[in-house]
Amino acid sequence: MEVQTQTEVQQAPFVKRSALLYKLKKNKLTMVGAVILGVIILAALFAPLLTPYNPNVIDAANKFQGPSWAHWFGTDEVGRDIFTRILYGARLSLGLAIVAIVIAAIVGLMIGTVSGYFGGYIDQIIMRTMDMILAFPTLILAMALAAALGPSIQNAMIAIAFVKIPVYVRLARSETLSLRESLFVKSAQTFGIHPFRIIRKHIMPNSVSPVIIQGTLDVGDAILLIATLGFLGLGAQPPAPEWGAMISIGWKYLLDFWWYPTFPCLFLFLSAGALNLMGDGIRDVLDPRSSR
Amino acid sequence: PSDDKGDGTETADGQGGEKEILTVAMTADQGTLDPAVTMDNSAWKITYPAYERLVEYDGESTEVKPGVAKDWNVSDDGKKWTFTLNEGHKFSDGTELNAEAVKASFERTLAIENGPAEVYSVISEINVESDYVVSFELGENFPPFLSTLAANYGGIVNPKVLEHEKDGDLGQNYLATNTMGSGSYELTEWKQGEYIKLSINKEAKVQPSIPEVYFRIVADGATQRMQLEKGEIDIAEGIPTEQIESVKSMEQVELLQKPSLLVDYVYVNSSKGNEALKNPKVRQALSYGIDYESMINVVHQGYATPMRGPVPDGLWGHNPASFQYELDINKAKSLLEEAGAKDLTLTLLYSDNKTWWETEALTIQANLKEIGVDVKLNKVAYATSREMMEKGEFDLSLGVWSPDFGDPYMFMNYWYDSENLGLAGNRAFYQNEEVDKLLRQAATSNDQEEREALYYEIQDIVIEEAPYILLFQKDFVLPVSHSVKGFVYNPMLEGIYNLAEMTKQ
Amino acid sequence: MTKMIFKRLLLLVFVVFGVTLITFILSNIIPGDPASMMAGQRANQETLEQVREQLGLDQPILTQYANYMQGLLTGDLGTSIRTQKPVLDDLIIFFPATLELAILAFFIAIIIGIPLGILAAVKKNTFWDHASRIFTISGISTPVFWSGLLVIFIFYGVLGWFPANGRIEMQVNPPTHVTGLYLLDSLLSGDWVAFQSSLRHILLPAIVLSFAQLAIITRQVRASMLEVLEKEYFRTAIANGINGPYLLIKYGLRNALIPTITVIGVSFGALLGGAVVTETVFGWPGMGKYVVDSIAYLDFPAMMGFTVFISIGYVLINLIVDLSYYVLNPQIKE
Amino acid sequence: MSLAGWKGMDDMTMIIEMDQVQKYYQKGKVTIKALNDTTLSILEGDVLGLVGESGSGKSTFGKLLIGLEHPTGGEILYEGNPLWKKSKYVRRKPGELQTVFQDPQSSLDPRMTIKEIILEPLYALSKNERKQKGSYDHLIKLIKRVGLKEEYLDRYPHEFSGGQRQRIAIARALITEPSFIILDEPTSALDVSVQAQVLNLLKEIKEERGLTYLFISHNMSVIKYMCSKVAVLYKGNIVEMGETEELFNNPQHPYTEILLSSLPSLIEENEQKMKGFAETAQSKTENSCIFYEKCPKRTEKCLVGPELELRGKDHMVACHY
Amino acid sequence: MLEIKNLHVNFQTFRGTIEALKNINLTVDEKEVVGIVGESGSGKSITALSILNLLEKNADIIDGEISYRGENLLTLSKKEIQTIRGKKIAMVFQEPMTALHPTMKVGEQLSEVIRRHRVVSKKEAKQLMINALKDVHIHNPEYVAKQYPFELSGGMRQRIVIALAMAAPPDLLIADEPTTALDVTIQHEILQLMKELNEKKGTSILFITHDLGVVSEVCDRTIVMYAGEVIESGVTKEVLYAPQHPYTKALIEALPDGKDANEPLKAIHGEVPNLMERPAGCAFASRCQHVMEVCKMKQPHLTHWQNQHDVACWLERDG
Ligand SMILES: Nc1ncnc2c1ncn2[C@@H]1O[C@H](COP(=O)(O)OP(=O)(O)OP(=O)(O)O)[C@@H](O)[C@H]1O
Ligand SMILES: Nc1ncnc2c1ncn2[C@@H]1O[C@H](COP(=O)(O)OP(=O)(O)OP(=O)(O)O)[C@@H](O)[C@H]1O
Ligand SMILES: [Mg+2]
Ligand SMILES: [Mg+2]
Ligand code: NI
Repeated sequence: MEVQTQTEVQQAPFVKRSALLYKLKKNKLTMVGAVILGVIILAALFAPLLTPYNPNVIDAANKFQGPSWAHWFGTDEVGRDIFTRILYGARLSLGLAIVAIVIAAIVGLMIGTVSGYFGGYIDQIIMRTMDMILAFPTLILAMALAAALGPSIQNAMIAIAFVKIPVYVRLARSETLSLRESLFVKSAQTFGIHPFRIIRKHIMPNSVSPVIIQGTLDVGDAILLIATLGFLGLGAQPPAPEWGAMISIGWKYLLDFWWYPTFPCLFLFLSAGALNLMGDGIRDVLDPRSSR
Repeated sequence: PSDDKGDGTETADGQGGEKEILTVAMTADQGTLDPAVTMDNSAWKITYPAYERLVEYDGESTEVKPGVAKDWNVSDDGKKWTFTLNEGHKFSDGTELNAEAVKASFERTLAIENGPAEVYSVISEINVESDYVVSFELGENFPPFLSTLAANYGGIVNPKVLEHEKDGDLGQNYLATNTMGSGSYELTEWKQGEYIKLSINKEAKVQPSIPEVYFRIVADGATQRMQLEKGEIDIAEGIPTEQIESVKSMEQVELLQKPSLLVDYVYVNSSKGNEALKNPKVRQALSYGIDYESMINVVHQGYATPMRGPVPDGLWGHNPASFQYELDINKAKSLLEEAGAKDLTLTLLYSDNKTWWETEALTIQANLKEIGVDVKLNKVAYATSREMMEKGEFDLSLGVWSPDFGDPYMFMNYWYDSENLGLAGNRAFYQNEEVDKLLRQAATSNDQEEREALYYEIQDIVIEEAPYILLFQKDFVLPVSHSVKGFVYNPMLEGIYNLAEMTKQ
Repeated sequence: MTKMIFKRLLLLVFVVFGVTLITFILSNIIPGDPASMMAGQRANQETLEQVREQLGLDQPILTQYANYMQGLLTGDLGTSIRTQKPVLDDLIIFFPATLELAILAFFIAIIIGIPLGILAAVKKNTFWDHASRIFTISGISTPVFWSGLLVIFIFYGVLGWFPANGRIEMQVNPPTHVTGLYLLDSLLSGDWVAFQSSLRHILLPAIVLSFAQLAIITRQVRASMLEVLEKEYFRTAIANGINGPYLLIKYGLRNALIPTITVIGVSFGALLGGAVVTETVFGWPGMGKYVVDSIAYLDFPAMMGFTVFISIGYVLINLIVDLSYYVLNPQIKE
Repeated sequence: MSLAGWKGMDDMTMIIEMDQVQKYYQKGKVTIKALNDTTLSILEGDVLGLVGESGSGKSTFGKLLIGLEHPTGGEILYEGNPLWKKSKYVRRKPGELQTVFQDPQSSLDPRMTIKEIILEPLYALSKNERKQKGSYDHLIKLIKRVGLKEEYLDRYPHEFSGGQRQRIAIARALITEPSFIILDEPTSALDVSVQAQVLNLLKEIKEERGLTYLFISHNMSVIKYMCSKVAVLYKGNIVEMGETEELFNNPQHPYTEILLSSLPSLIEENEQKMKGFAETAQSKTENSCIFYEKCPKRTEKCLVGPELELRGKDHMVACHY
Repeated sequence: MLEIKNLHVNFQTFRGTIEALKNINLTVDEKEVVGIVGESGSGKSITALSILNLLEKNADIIDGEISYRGENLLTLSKKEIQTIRGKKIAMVFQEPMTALHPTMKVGEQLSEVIRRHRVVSKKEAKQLMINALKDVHIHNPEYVAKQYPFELSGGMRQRIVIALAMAAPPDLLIADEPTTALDVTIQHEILQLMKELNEKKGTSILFITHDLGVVSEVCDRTIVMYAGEVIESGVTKEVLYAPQHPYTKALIEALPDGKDANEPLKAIHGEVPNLMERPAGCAFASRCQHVMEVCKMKQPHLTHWQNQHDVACWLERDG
């Protein structure tokens, strides 16, 4: 065949990307999830317009007010408006948790696929290290990180990402072990493709599904973890509004002032559910077989 | 075994209704129970009824009455205390409690060199004068000595404890989970994390009326509440003040409310913190900046009493005429202005050790904002907060304090003596030579009236200097079932039950 | 295979060594002085020094570590600073309770989660799928303290069907100690009363604890099942007349199980150390509370002992998980 | 054993030399000899046909060459250099050696579009080469030649018929312009017309660039049409090999004879002509001829296995008769 | 026995609708062996899959009827069709590697299918399984039964897939290119086996292949498909030796059998039409050597030509 110098064919053609978008749009549940999450995020961004209260200013005279027109979701133990705190808290809780989990999932996916693909010593070293991370009490790790890096929200995020990594590593690795033996990976090997490209192009896309599922489920957990770290002085310091903290302080009041822990819980549920819907949707879209 | 029919209310671990059993719900399990080791007030509720002391607190007062010792006297220089013992007190295995046993017990405590040994470090020698007379030689005059003997670590341990000695631990390991005393009760079963069971000590001089007492661990306040309502427990220790209202409406439950000696205060770091805090005017301004009334309402739903001077109401040495700061924003502002402290930003250290601290911190933050002081909350892990307190790495810090023995020494000398900087007690890092001098004088006099006068004098000074913001005295609030009678609250023995005198119907 | 197991067990030593070393270093980074926690509320400088010396905290950190490791080799995990008791004794008391709770919770999560996941996959985007999603997501996103308290309120407070607290009725003698797991022990010794009592006590906390795992298992099974359902061999099986549970389990689940088992392995380990909240809410005398208290107290020996326990547990569980890969997919080579 | 006949032509370079190559699979106590003491060479420009019973080790042969399995024993040289060094595969210049797998479906990444799949091997090449060979025109030309269409490029493998997938695999093997291609049943899933198209293409390319093929197939007419030399495998052993003409016209080994006669063809109606295996199977012994079990011509003598020996020009047979 | 009437199948993709099958009509009578040949991608497998209702999820059967012994398979409930699958109608899939459960031993897979369709004990099933493996000429069946699919050669897998389909044995066997991976000797044996099944047990066979040699060997009747349509059908001998449609003719000419190795094979030039935009007229028009004006305008329908021989072509033919 004669050779022509021509522009190289684009690897990620426009068609493919628009196909993904098309599929995402057609997936109703994904859209439901996206809308719920979008509303929460928008509400968080425009919180000052939506509520007349300041999330941090206390109003002792109005503590433990039940839901009413003035306070939709009631007030807390120092009289702050819970609705307001939920909206402002979304910025912190949801944002931090999602970023932490995304970091953990991406790093975990990379480490896990590499570990599973190469096997041998690399695998042993990586996996035993993961065993170690898993075996640590999260609290010790967080406290130590706080001490070493200094307490800040970013560090809380790093701490959470760090302790969450091993799960993703193990998940990605388990899939990789099977994929490594599949003929299409083997055939890529026979072409002489660089192992990292094989991992990136063949292993990762095919092992990402359980990672996505786990990731969307982990966000709720991460929000609660942020709260735990907050209590230990790592992470958001009071009075910053934060869902996890609202829930873990508020739960003691469940029997008397049910609205206090319940509404933050409800928002946690809504966001976790929305993320999960989106996660399932993304899984579907990435699977070329489910074309509708 | 109880019946397991599953027919509703009574099937749950129901022994609350039974006459022979008293059930107390406590929020956490105990650590070691060795009186020579533990400094933890909550362990006392188990050990206090299991051991006897030379002297005991008298009813509701913080004064002492005879215990094992029927009388005592002190030498003029205050350095020699001699006790004459009652005969017939026996340990649970029948061993007699005599002067030898008292000597052995205290020597053991001193040898173990733990917290309690420090309290008794003034003791230089213990002598058995006769079978029932024992004397203590002190290294220096220490008037509160008598009071310390009524505390938990004054509990007299059976000398046979040494039979359980392992690796030279003087029986510490054994006593950690067992009792060997002459009190009315002895520990008969301890299921870690679940409950501790006390049964009557057959050899005890006073035979109580309730045969078995269970201390159940129910960490969750709401659960305690439900259990109390169902009569499954008789006394609920762990119901937070926010939930107390609902207990009031329970028919079969009585709510005890007494002022306690637990003081809630803010350390204002007077020498190691923010420069501005070195100026007494700034500290006064802070004290003027707090809305005490609303603080009590917000933080404890009103279950607390405002302070008057550092010595709490209920302890001798308390001066009802002391000055107490009140909210006065203008005054505070002008004081700050005088001191030239503008745009003051202070950190407020606290941890999650006390559940109400968060609310308290928020309230202080809001209050001080009114007088133009910016407060940055710094919440850390408890252990970290202790280290920071020891080192003085804070501007303001939340804290609570309660006395180990019934003497104003517990407040005055600990809080204000510059020898005790840091965790030891002077957590405001307050240094005043005159105060030091007066404090030491008060600590070495044996004349209570003279001491009281000295403490009054010192109180006036330190109230003026304001190294601590004195917030309130927390009330002791305890829901007790109507079926339980005879409980007497002694502020020195908070969380401890006079089980020997209590009855159940 | 045996060789591999052996190798992994050897590496266990390495892991334990590493974990303890890092815990040791980390816990020394954490500001706070265990002596200050132990010496009592108002310890002065002198007492602190004394206590430090007693605990050996005045020695260089490496010496401390060496001493610790020396003890470890002889099975001595040191003495807890907080409880003043040998750490091993404490853990032996608390571990079985946590283990029992975790195992039952897992049992529940698996029994419900796997069929639910299969159902959701087979009936994708139908009522069943959505119902299972709402159920599982609410399980994972309602924190245990919330759901736990609610469950106690309903089943103890209102209905009175179950006890709120503890492991067994105080008047019921626990079964003869064999494994430390009451349910198992009472069955072994034929102690029906103890069995009933402990079952009634464990059920609520186990169910609440299983919620989070349930969600993870269900969602993972669903996702992997969807993948398998599209496979050609699955279609072949249908064409050959295979149907019903056999088809779904042997042809479907079996090949969907690897990621599920992986998350189960990881979270089972996490459960052992992380059931703190459940244990607190239900007054369950387990290890979780012990550890959190120890950490708050900077009780190094207790923290270390716990870490050693957990790391051994993790390595063993993950070893089993890894071995299961070879069974589930014989093509995977060692 | 002598390789004289095969090594004779000094003027031609040897691409592959195999010496006593074995591949055993161990499963528990049983050893499967997928390939047994195989010795042969492939000359540049050859099209070596590999035929034989199903399960006789043909695919294994190919796998050894591309590094998917490592030999249990023996040596394989590629252009004079050993392919395997201490059970580590030494990769040749990327893109030089390509394969079309027997199982096209599972050799295609289900999450890649056809375009990505076909271009994938280029990523082993230098950037320049990739630009050249991956140009759009080049790609389109190639897929047209294997009978695919431009609009297929954005589809995923599962959207194709078996034959279409096979053609994708072929296109993928051709994109790097390799010099040696292992084709494992490349046309078995193709209909005759496309088969013709693909065979023509393979032939053309070979002519154009002097390629070498290892052509595994069971379709004797295809082998006859495509190959210059043929080796017949039976249970992991080469029982006969030689020039195609010679072998087809003058089969020496009874198994080859059976193979050739059982060809279903609609040109000649040959049902009756077909030669069969022995009526009764005889279990073979350790040393016996590999075909002893089913050989219609077996005798006592065959209980001691024959060696591969030269019969006529370049024609080797392992049979006593 | 099996009658497909007017079957239309579309695939929905986000690029558009692919008309994969258009107006398929075919019948298989009792005890008959019918072959389907045709270009790759012409819809042979899709036809087979529609019979058992096993099409991919993005497929729509928009029209038509598939009746098996009078029952319309397309309207059956999931449960009802499942009783037919494997037992009454079984199928050999085209790609043997992916058609087998990758992590189950092949013997186990086979015995389970046997147990599904015959009332036998586990032990008997195992024996039957060994016999079935022997039937498809697996040497050493006891051993192979314990292997996983990835440990087998392509041909062995294919034979296992065949054994699976014949386990019942079914009344109708749909074999989608069942012998592609087999060497000629074994292919011959397998074909014999199928013939035997057909003759002794009366199993009808729908045999999909592109190997015209095989068709001539086993099929009673042959159907030729092109671009999702049937373009010629009739008794095998007639279709192969007297092909009427230009496409059939071209197919036969493309065979390499006996061709000179130096001459290129006669492939059909041009390409299959895009199934998303079918041409108005005959689908083969663009590649046909005898194309006429009418071919481009109007689609020819399958019309009877002579004794059972139907053709869809506008060309004049005698008879
Ligand atoms: N899931 C799908 N989505 C879109 N198009 C599909 C799908 N499955 C098959 N097709 C298309 O349908 C057409 C018919 O496919 P089919 O598998 O029936 O071909 P075939 O006649 O069996 O060919 P071969 O002989 O190559 O196996 C092909 O053009 C194919 O691309
Ligand atoms: N991974 C493996 N483990 C065990 N045995 C194997 C493995 N791979 C192949 N075999 C065995 O090796 C032998 C040769 O297999 P191979 O795939 O080379 O056959 P083949 O000649 O290509 O046959 P076909 O024409 O059927 O594809 C077979 O008996 C097979 O069972
Ligand atoms: Mg093969
Ligand atoms: Mg097909
Ligand atoms: Ni030789």
